[in-house]
Amino acid sequence: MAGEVLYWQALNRALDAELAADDAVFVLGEDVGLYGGSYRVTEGLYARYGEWRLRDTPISEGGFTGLGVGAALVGMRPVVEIMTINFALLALDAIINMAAKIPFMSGGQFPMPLVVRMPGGVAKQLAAQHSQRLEQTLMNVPGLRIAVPATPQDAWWQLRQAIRSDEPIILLEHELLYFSKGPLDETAEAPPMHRASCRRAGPDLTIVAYSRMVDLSLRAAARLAEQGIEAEVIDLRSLRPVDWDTCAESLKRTHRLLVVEEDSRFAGAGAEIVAGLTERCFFDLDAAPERVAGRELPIAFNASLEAASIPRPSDIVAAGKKLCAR
Amino acid sequence: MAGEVLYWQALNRALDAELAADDAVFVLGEDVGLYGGSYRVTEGLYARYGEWRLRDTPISEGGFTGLGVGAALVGMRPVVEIMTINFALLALDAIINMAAKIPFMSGGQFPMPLVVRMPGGVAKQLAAQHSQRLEQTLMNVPGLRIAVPATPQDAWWQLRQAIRSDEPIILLEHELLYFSKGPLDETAEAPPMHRASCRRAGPDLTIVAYSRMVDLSLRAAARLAEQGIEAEVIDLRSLRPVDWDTCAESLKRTHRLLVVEEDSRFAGAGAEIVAGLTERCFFDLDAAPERVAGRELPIAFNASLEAASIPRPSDIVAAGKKLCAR
Amino acid sequence: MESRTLRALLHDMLLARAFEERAAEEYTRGNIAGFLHLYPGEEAVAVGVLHAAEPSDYIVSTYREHVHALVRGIPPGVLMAELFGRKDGCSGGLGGSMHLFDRERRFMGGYAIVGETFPVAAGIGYAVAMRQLPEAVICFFGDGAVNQGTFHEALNMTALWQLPVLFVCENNRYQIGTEIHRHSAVAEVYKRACGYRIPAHRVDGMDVLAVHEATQAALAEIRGGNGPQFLEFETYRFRGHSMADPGLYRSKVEVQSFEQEDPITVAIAETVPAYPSQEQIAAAGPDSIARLSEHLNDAGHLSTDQLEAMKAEIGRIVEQAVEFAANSPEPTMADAVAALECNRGTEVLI
Amino acid sequence: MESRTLRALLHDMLLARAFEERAAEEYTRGNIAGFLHLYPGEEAVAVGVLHAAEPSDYIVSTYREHVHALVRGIPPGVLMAELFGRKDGCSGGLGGSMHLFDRERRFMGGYAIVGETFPVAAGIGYAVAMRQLPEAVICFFGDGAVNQGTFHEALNMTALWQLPVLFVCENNRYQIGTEIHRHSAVAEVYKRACGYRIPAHRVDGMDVLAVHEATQAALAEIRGGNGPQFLEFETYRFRGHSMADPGLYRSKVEVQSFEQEDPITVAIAETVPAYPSQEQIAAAGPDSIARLSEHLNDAGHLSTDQLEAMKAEIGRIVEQAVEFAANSPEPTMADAVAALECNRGTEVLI
Ligand SMILES: Cc1ncc(C[n+]2csc(CCOP(=O)(O)OP(=O)(O)O)c2C)c(N)n1
Ligand SMILES: Cc1ncc(C[n+]2csc(CCOP(=O)(O)OP(=O)(O)O)c2C)c(N)n1
Ligand SMILES: [Mg+2]
Ligand SMILES: [Mg+2]
Repeated sequence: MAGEVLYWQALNRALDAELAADDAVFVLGEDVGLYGGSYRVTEGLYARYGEWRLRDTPISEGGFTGLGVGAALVGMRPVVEIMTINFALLALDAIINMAAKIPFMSGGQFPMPLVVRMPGGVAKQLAAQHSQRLEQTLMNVPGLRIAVPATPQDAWWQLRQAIRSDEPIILLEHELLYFSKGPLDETAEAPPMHRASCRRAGPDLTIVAYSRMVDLSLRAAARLAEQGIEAEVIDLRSLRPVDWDTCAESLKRTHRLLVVEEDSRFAGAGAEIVAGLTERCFFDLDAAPERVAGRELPIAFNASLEAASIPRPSDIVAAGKKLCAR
Repeated sequence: MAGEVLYWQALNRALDAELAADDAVFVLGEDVGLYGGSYRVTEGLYARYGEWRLRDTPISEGGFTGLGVGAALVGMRPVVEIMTINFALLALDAIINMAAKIPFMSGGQFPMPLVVRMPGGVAKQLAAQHSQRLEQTLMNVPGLRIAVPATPQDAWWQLRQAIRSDEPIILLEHELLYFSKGPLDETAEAPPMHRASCRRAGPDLTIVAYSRMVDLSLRAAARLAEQGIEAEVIDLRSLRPVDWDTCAESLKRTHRLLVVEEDSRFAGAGAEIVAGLTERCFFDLDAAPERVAGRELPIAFNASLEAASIPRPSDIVAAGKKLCAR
Repeated sequence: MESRTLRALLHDMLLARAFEERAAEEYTRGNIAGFLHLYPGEEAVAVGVLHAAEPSDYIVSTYREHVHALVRGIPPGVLMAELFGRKDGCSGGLGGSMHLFDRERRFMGGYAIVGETFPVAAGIGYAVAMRQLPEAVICFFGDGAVNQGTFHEALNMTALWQLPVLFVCENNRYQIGTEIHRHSAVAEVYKRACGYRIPAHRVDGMDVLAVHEATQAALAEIRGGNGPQFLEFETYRFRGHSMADPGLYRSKVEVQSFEQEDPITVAIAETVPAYPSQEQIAAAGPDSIARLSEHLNDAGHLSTDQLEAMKAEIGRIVEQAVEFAANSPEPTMADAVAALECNRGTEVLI
Repeated sequence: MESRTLRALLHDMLLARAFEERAAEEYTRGNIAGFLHLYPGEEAVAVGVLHAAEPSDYIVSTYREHVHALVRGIPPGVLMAELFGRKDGCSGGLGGSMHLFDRERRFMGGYAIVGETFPVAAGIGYAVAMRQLPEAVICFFGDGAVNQGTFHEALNMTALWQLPVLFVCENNRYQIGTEIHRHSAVAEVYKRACGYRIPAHRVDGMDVLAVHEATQAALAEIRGGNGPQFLEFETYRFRGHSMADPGLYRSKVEVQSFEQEDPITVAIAETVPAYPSQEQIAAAGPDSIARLSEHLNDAGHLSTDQLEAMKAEIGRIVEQAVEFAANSPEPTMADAVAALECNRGTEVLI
């Protein structure tokens, strides 16, 4: 039943399934149609569904994201692709001031079945303006949901859940995950969208991560294990809401918290994870929580500096050891 | 020497002083000229300095903030007024992807003497789209500085420091503070821009706040004192960088941390304050840190709901008591 | 034009004026707070445009939208309740004056961030075009809004994809305190549409009949499948930008000269042939009053008595609206949470 | 036009082509990574425009800006070092291919978010206008960029305040894979400027002399204090959008037909009268070679030998550039921090 697919293929199949299931679904964004998407996510769909369902847009991020909001108001289920999250700064008014607020400020008259997908994160030498991470900006917005699939299976599940939901949902994909492979079982039942997943069990330390940092954390955990430290690795899967229970339950056992995020540390997503868990689990903790995070720098073009600006498995290993030494 | 002035007047005098001192300084924004600014901050300056120095702009937030960036590249010292922070969502690309990154990505060739002033926060029934708070979005941007003056004196100091600095600096003003009064000594020497200020001393509890929440915290502290709890109140004054030392030093004495912010709690500015201080002061803390923050809701138009959506002094008192009871 | 239609236009303009003036009073009394942007002077636009629309059309508006909502048929009491922030308001008291919504009447919201109306209208238009329905989207905005990037982006997309959107510029010549020549390189707003090949016309926005006619023609084009249309209506607001604005940036002469073109005076002249102003009556003296009343008798449409009756009835409507608002309860925090979660379905999300 | 000028134009076009083709090779070798947007096919625009500019003018460009930087005078080695991410690059290896900066040459940056160039150029223009200097700002952008809101906002402001900005649209008819008729309601880009009363012209961007002439005329207007100007150059890129793009969305016929208009071939024909192509020489056979060489002898400007010498010299320049880049050290983390803090003065901030 479960074959191996690439992450982008899982997204592609999810779109295909939903486009086929409901003709209120349409996809819009730059080069999502004829070109098939800059990361191939919409490959083949233009031919199958035509230009009204796979709409190539001009370079007008604010405009076409707002267009998605308008279409959602009348019952369409738009899936907006912002080519990369770097351009989402131009669309934040549509996302924050419109999509997230209309259901509320209309007194509950207008649901908002809008999905905004965007790849982000630090990829390979894309330089300062193309290595953006905005999770903390979006996390602070009541009315939004944020999913951060780290595997093809989650990409498939969460994109389909997002399209079927009447809430405005942001899907943060990672540019370096598109060509990663993993099993996909299309018939398996999806867990709740916001449910965190324990990717590795261990009694000594809880590592909380999301998106691409999950894989790095697992690699670090394997190395820590060689040194006698068994870390639990939790993949958050959702950044709003956060599944506090799964994390807290783990901390009850490990007493040590390490949060790993690619975002720069100060006021990044990890700040809320640390604060929220400290508030909840203060007396379970045997040591101060730690964050391994990006540096307080824009991302340099130079490859070595780029690599040194975001967490590497060795950084996670070092932090884990330090934390367990306390 | 020190007279009492309104907060907007302090800003007005600061602008006047800097416009007079350096003809590279100019102010731009909607209705900053002829109209004198929607909160009177630029009153009288148009007549004094003319239209090139006080530039009324079209409604083009992205465009005119970017124009400020361009002017700063060639040595001007633009002071952009975004009429309210709610419209800053349209200007974030200019602030985050341009102003904050150009000094870095030009390899240090171009300083960025840009100031962006904006009033924000929850005022009086301005409803969901006009009650925005974006501090956490801006806090996560390496290369920016954020000042949050809570008094006329700080408004005067920090705006002048911002204009004289070659770094891109955001001044977050609060709509409800414009008509608050306080002493202003124009000749007093300014403390470092990022230095936090202890507004009230007390051994039992450290309350960390900023902007309008400082005043609420002081009111709460007075009520707590009646109940035998002496709280220390720290006004952060700067959100990037945060003056950790002043806060940590206080926690060493009080062992209890309460963070008060108007922003909605989840991933708000307070998350970093809690996380950063927990990491630094874990073993000084006798209880889990607490946040008193805005609710996870857009701001309702209805006055009672609006008031109940953000911290009130009574909420701070309750949290302080709970925290000290542990 | 039929008598009935003419009377309906006049009625709605008078109601609009009375509603807004009463809202101003209620603001002064403290029953309404926040930003309050009023419409007096511009009534001919909302009334002329919306009387040309079908119930199946969609309306998208700004923060200066009470009258659009009123003319679209939201009951005055429900509207006033929203301005009061009460539960029976059209947005449950959560949206307020700047965020009026009514799903049933396809009133798709008042938006308070200048420029948001454009992409919202384009999106609704996209849905209509995709489903090939005979509906149109009417998008209201001011002269100041046309300098926002979203204006440009939405005009391009609607023209490119031939979406059924009618762009309605209420050009009152001011962006708060900034006069149009100080905010736009081209003060003839309709000329902006040429860069997108969207048919555009400039029309006297103080003349309700001209507004109505131009709108009918534009909507007919749209329903014919010819893509977007653009209308610029030249109008004027008699009051400040909002209740907080003393309007010091406009000369008295300017304001007065526009007041002489008050669309309601103009509409009354149209509807009540030879209806004399109080000044005319006074100036003419008793003899000519007799003469003038003859004109009223040949009238076509409405006698002075009927007009007075209409005004009286409107007075009652507005009074009742205020009463309804004042008696409506406040929304609770549970209402607020329910509104936010209105879209939380049964899907496996949480 | 003078021989010397003609030769200089040809030289820079050939250098540009050689530099970019070499960059492509170095990318394939792994010496350059990230997005790499190349310019072949469009050389006539950068060369024609920038040869008309003064050193005191400012240049603002996009991510497809290597050739703008090169023609502006950034040494090829320094440029190549930036593409390699090295310390001696014009942005210290921190900016990369899409973010070239050179304060001394008033090269005000390559911007990678489409639409950023417009307000940056407007801001520099504002400073120039305020100081009443005889300088101009040249703002490059593509056909796809004109649908971004900032385009509209900046055009309005520059026209409103009469700022000295020359808008240069490199219309290569594609926004990555989306052809202009599928992204713009009006495919004649220069017509967009009419909505702001900005003088605008469309020019053959494959003809370096036409580009040069149009630019001179536009800059003269700007220096005359007449506000912004707009030029649309019709051009074509021979390669994919970036090195990652196979360009499957364009037909072979289309690409070939544009290759026949290669601005470099065209420029060579102009500079070296009757200079035969290799095919012509082959086709003509030995006899006609003799005949053709007569043409070369009457030449005006450049003999075939001289052309070959020029090409050889360019080959050496590019070779040296690569060598310089390869030998340049990597920037350190301390360099990165210093760059970020370049603006940390002595003020009392921290
Ligand atoms: C993006 C944005 N910028 C600024 C404002 C503040 N503002 C509210 S109304 C207004 C003027 C709008 O003028 P116009 O579009 O002509 O409409 P009018 O008020 O004249 O009806 C401004 C600047 C806003 N609401 N949104
Ligand atoms: C705001 C934004 N949206 C999307 C992109 C991705 N992108 C990079 S180049 C490009 C096409 C630009 O086309 P055009 O302006 O015609 O310039 P050309 O590449 O043809 O020179 C796109 C969509 C971007 N960099 N910035
Ligand atoms: Mg107006
Ligand atoms: Mg192009």
